[in-house]
Amino acid sequence: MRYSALRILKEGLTGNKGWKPAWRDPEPKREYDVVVIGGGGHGLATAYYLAREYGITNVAVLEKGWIGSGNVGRNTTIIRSNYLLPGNEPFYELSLKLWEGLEQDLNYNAMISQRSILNLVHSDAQRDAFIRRGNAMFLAGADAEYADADQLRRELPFLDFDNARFPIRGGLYQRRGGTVRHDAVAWGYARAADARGVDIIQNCEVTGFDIEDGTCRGVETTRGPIRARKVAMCVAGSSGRVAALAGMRLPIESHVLQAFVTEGLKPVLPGVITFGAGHFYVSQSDKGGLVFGGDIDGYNSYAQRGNLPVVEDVCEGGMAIMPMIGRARLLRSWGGVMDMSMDGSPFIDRTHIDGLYFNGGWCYGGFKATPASGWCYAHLLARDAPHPVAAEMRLDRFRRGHMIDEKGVGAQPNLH
Amino acid sequence: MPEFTLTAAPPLAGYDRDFGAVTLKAPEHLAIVSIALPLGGEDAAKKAIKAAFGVNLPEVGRSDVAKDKSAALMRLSSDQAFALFPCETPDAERQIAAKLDGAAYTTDQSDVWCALEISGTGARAALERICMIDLHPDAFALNAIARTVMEHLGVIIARTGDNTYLLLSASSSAQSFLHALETSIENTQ
Amino acid sequence: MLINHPLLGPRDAAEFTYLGDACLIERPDPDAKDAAERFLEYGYLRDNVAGEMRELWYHEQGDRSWLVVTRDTLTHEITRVEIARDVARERGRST
Amino acid sequence: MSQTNRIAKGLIDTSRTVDFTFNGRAMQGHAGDTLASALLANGQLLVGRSFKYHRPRGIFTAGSEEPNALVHLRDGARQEPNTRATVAELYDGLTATSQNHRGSLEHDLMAVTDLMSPFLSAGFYYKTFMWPRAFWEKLYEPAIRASAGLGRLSMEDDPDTYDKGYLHCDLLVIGAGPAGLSAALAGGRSGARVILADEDFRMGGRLNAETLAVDDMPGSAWTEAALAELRAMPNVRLMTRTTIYGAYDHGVYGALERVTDHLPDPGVKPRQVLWRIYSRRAVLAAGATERPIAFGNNDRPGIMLAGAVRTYVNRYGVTPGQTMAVFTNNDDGWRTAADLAAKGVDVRAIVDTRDRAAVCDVPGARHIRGAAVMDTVGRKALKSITLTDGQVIPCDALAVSGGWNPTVHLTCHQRGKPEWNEAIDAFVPGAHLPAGMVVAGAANGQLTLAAALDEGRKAANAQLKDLGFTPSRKPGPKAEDEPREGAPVWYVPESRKRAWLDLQNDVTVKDIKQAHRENFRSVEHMKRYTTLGMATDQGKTSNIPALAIMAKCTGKSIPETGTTIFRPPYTPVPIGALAGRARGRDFRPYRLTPSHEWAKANGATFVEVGNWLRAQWFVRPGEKGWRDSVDREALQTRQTVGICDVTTLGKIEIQGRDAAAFLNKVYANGFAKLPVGRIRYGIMLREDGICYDDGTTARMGENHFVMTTTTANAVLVFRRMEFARQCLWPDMDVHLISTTDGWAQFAVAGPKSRDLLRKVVDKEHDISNDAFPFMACGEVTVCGGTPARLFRISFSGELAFEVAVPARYGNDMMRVLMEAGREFDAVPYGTEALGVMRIEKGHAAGNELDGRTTAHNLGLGRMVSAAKDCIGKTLSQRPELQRDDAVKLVGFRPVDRSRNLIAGSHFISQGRDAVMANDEGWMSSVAWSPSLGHSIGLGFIRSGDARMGEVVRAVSPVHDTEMQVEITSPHFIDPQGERLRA
Repeated sequence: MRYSALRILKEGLTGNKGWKPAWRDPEPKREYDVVVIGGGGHGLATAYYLAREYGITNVAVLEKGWIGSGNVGRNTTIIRSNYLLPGNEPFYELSLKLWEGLEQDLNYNAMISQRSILNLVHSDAQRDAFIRRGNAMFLAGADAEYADADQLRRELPFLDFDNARFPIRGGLYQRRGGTVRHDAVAWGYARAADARGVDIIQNCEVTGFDIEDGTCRGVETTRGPIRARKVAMCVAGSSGRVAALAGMRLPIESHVLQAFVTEGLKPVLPGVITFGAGHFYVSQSDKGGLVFGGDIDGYNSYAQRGNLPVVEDVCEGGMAIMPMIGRARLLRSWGGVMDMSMDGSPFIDRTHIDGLYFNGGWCYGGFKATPASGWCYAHLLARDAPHPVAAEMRLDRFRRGHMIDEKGVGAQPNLH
Repeated sequence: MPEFTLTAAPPLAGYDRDFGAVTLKAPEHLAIVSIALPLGGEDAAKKAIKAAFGVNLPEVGRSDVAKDKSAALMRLSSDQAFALFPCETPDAERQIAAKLDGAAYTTDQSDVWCALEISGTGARAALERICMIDLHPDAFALNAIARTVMEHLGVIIARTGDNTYLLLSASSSAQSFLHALETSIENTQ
Repeated sequence: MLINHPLLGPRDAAEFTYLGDACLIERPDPDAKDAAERFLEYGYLRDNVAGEMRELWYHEQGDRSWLVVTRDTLTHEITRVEIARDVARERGRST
Repeated sequence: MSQTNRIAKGLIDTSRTVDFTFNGRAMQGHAGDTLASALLANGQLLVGRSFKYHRPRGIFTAGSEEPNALVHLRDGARQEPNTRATVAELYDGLTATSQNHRGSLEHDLMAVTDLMSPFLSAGFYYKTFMWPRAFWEKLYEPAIRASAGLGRLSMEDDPDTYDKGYLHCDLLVIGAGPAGLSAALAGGRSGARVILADEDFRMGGRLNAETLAVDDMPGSAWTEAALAELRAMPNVRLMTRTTIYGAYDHGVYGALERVTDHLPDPGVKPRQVLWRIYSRRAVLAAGATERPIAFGNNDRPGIMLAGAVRTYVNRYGVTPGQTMAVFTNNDDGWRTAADLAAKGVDVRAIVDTRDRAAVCDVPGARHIRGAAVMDTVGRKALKSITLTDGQVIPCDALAVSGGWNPTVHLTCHQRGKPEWNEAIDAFVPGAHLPAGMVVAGAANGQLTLAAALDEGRKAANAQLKDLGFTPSRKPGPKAEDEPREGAPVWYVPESRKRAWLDLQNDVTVKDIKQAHRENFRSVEHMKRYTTLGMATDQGKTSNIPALAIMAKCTGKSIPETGTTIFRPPYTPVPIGALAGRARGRDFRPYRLTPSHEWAKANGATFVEVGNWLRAQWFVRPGEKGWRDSVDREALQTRQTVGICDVTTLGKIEIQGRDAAAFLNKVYANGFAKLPVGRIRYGIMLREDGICYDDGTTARMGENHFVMTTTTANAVLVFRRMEFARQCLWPDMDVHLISTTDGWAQFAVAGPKSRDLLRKVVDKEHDISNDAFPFMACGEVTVCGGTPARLFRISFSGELAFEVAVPARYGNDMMRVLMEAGREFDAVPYGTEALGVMRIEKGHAAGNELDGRTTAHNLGLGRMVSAAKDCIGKTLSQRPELQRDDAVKLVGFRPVDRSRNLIAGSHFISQGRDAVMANDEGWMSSVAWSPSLGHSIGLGFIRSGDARMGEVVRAVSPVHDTEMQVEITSPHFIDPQGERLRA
């Protein structure tokens, strides 16, 4: 069923009774060409691009709960490609380009809104670092713009320019950055993949791998064994647990990241704003809530909830840069489990087990990566060779000493 | 005569303010010397401390007063303690080192810290705003000490009387800590 | 979160800094033949346990001790707190 | 307007009249009213507009679960959006305005959306607005944003202050209704430290809203007696207006106390206090929330939950209407009718979905059995209801009772799942409660008064026994059990009109059915697709009915269909309160250098460096811009002598028999053989082999070293060294203590530095080049006996010293140094000149030590000792970190000397395109060198050390510019280091 204004009109006039399921609920088949473990944004995007780009449609996406129940269902919805390092920047720029055409491609409005993202700068050293980053973005074909404090004062008069502990000296804009209605990404990919024949199987938990002689031949699930020529893990947040079923140890720790939303408000924020001297970033959703977040809680956790010190730390950052939000009320907070990798960057790679592939380690940056992650993972699965923009996102990079460490804090996941 | 002389000006020198139910003041000439117990030499160090101060090294989280009341000892961790005593000259470390005669490692901490004493019936209510340690007398009795964090600043808090607490915070941020305390007192008056 | 410090009693985790898996105590022998391989594992690979985990916390705003805390990463329940120096000695790190 | 609906005294103080305005209209209420009860008293039933369809809405509840009655409270900078009128305490001069309408509340132009509703069903926006692409951001989205949202922020800085605090208790009792009061009494009597917190400004919960008796007293009177007893106990803290909003790990609860929100003039004291309550145990006695029944047009002003009607009647002496009807599926609804009738309100009908006899006698009311309301009439105020049998009953208010849901929210904050209880057809707390919590009373499914009182006491006593307290033998309060039977009805299927579930987000039964049709069947899909339960009330009245309807669609039971997870906060918490004092300049503490006062008095401009404030430069009269000052400071230092406060560098005293061996472990280069009285520069690696800090360490004695770290890494280095000493080498005798704040340290740099210091350092100390050469250190005295430390080190490349005195003398020491230097034209210099000189000298700093660079990159590869192990050594040997063509730190100068280099430029070889594949490195630091008369830079470029003299492109597309730069040695000044050894 194609969505359009006309269809809405027609259905509206007939009591909205003609709408069809956005995706089917098929019984799992006994065998697939590719089984993708994880019905999150990345898994669904992978299945979609396998079908669309490579014509591989005998694909199942296995989801333990309901699709989109992982981090695509709880994040702060930001898209951007403002990275520094060559191992990252071209990948995220591909992702941003894919976002830009996604809705027409999927026939699903994910409310992609390129409202801009601004990283505030509070010191000369920070300015130098952001100029370096902005230039790196340009070299990779992305956009960047450095704004001085005067320009920001004109554009964002509600920021605290005159009484700040860490005065605002400027900021790096990426005007093409912005926000997306996050759930719609999962649903849009699911619907489009389903339309191309992919089986989306909810309430199907993988409980083991069928590995013979170093080759993965399928998975055990709560709904029975499923054989596959290729098995693709795509379970960021649970990577440690799932990989352990295949006997793998990973350069990843699971950490909890909290995020927050306020009650609905009439429009106050034009785009995404991040504070450079504390842990706070914020945007406003189409419904009017201020969506914001900050640092991870800092300890290993699979608990999908956090603690108060980080809530306070984030709100302190918010009041430090925009004291007009004092009377806006925090409505809801939630915690997501992040695959925090050892250098803060992800992996899209084969494993040492033939037929078993790994996608994970997205830290708290997985949402914006969704299209490119699916795109590159599908490429890897179809061609058995890494996509050029994901060529450095390999599991063996630590052995080689080729870390992709955007923050420069080393092998301590909670600092990334 | 030297061509130049130096005048001491510790932060908050002379600060003394009465808020009603709370008094806040900066004690003057409080010297602080750290005493570290050598690994393997703990017993000898404890003996030397006993000899020097007339009391045993207190347990971690406790303080005690020297037998002749000349100094107080605060045990901050298993291998570290502070000796606090009045001393105007900048040679506090030498005085303690001499007393301990090489049985422990010492450093002068007098200028590292800035002391404030908060007292009065409203002291606990004021501290409740910034101190996460339970200061109820059952939980934080006389002579209890704790090293903790208040308003992002490392603080050593000691209960020195029924309604009196000694607070040590870093001297470079003394003004900010004073501001935090004053705000707490004003908010609870 | 509260961490029941063996010497100081329960203290808010906000006084502590977190490092990670207590396996970080077991720094490999730099002179071992396979030192490069072992340092790679030591530096980069983690069990990332979903359940009871032994981990290192530093009482930075307290007595400056490193602690080994046994905590369940699913429930955050803490069942044991030890002085890391003692654990290090038990693991044969005395020189 | 007069208080036409005020019918009785209730528990308010009718002797005190309170003036307020709503949408500019003057009204009156009484002390003890909420804004909602006062609005009702004034007959103001229409109070707001819904989110999506802009439907007229009235007051639906009497508590914090309110979905409809949201207003702007106060005006100007204090305007607070989305305030629930049902919990806003009335005060003299209160101003409130309604939200979310264009034009007046009565005539909202946006109400047209209601007519479009067939085309705006669940998820419609996912299916359109995609063409043409550019229209989304330019046209559709702005329109959606403007019509969405609810209240308005003032856009002004919040003028109020907030505070935080910490409380500790043995027993935290959450909720001061019957169960909570009973629990608190048990706790208080046992001698335990008890905190009793309630979100209301009047404790008592439903005891104030009902006419039930406790211990033969009216419930409200018993409450007063109980509170009097609790107030007299020193071990009990009563906290009204305090919401426990979150249950966190290990018995920590978040609480919000509203201190001045009910005051006409909030004054200067903190508006609200955010408490973190450390409890050993907690009793959750949060009560229950009434649920509605969905039927056609059930959203009209005048339709209200039945329990809320009782609250208004009994507590506030207000009736929502003059002619009432009651629609119920349970016994409880009957009490609303009885209470209304007892106060003389005309109750026309009691419509009971059950075919059974009257529960009680309600004078004048018709009892209509086995029927239901299926439609209503009255756009801005209810006029009549239509029953399933077709009869129309005129009335201006309708009380609806669909049964009660235990308020289990806090039990879910640690991922506990509620369980379905068949007996009461509701979710009750599940087995996995937050550690230390028990649940009592209605929150635990004990929906009668007697049971709640009893369970409150027993729950508390069980907890107290666990904690070692002896429970009091005093008997608990007694009450009679009231009738409580009911038969669940979620939705009246005969309804032909839209039946609302989520009143705020305008989600109807039809939307749920459509979600089911489109396969959004899991509860979370249903919520997210329809937006049910995502409004400011978080679905407190709508979640369960919606779940029941989805269950019916799927043919599953309610528990099979699932429940939703409640997350903190229980009710919304202002960001200002969560931030507390941390805003403006109080966001973080300041650290001031010892010479701060001197600098302030001598023209310093200050800059934030971490938490430190440092002098950036010192302006002299006539200087037009910062460059004038900085050039002068750097030049003068190189010509004669300059003085800079460098106290901010971390100082760590390292003592112990194994101190030297320990330093050998933590530094990449060797320290074991450093003689006493000498200093060495060292670099530190992380275990992954990357360089992370550098500095000098002086050996003051055989077993005593003084280490300096960079300002930024002082804490990190200390932490890592403690880790090394406790966890890696636990039997080394090493002791660390920071003395950063203890010593005021000054760099005295320049050819005249020794001459200057000779005037300050006491004569008995020989500081000649022979006695005190480059990299010497020692304890000296200055100014006639003041102990000091002297270090002969140089960051500027000049003959230089650093002298440290106890911090108390720091400010005066700066004065003394300047006076002693007057004959040499000594200058104070700030961080900017410091930076210029270090770049001229080619020293790496923070911009170069960015956590990704290795000793190899920095040109210091040979410092990583081959002779010993150190932290980071093994992993620093990995192939990518040792590449010959790795980037190397070198110097740069513009080919056109008149141009200024740009930090952050990237390097591209001649003739190549400026694309990432050709990116060879970056410029890390730049400065204008007054000594050389042109711009210079430090940067990293591939194989840089082998490319001296090569000209490359330095591109900065962010500035839309590029320039030709020449690769040079990073040592622009005195490359042989002759000056610093002079």
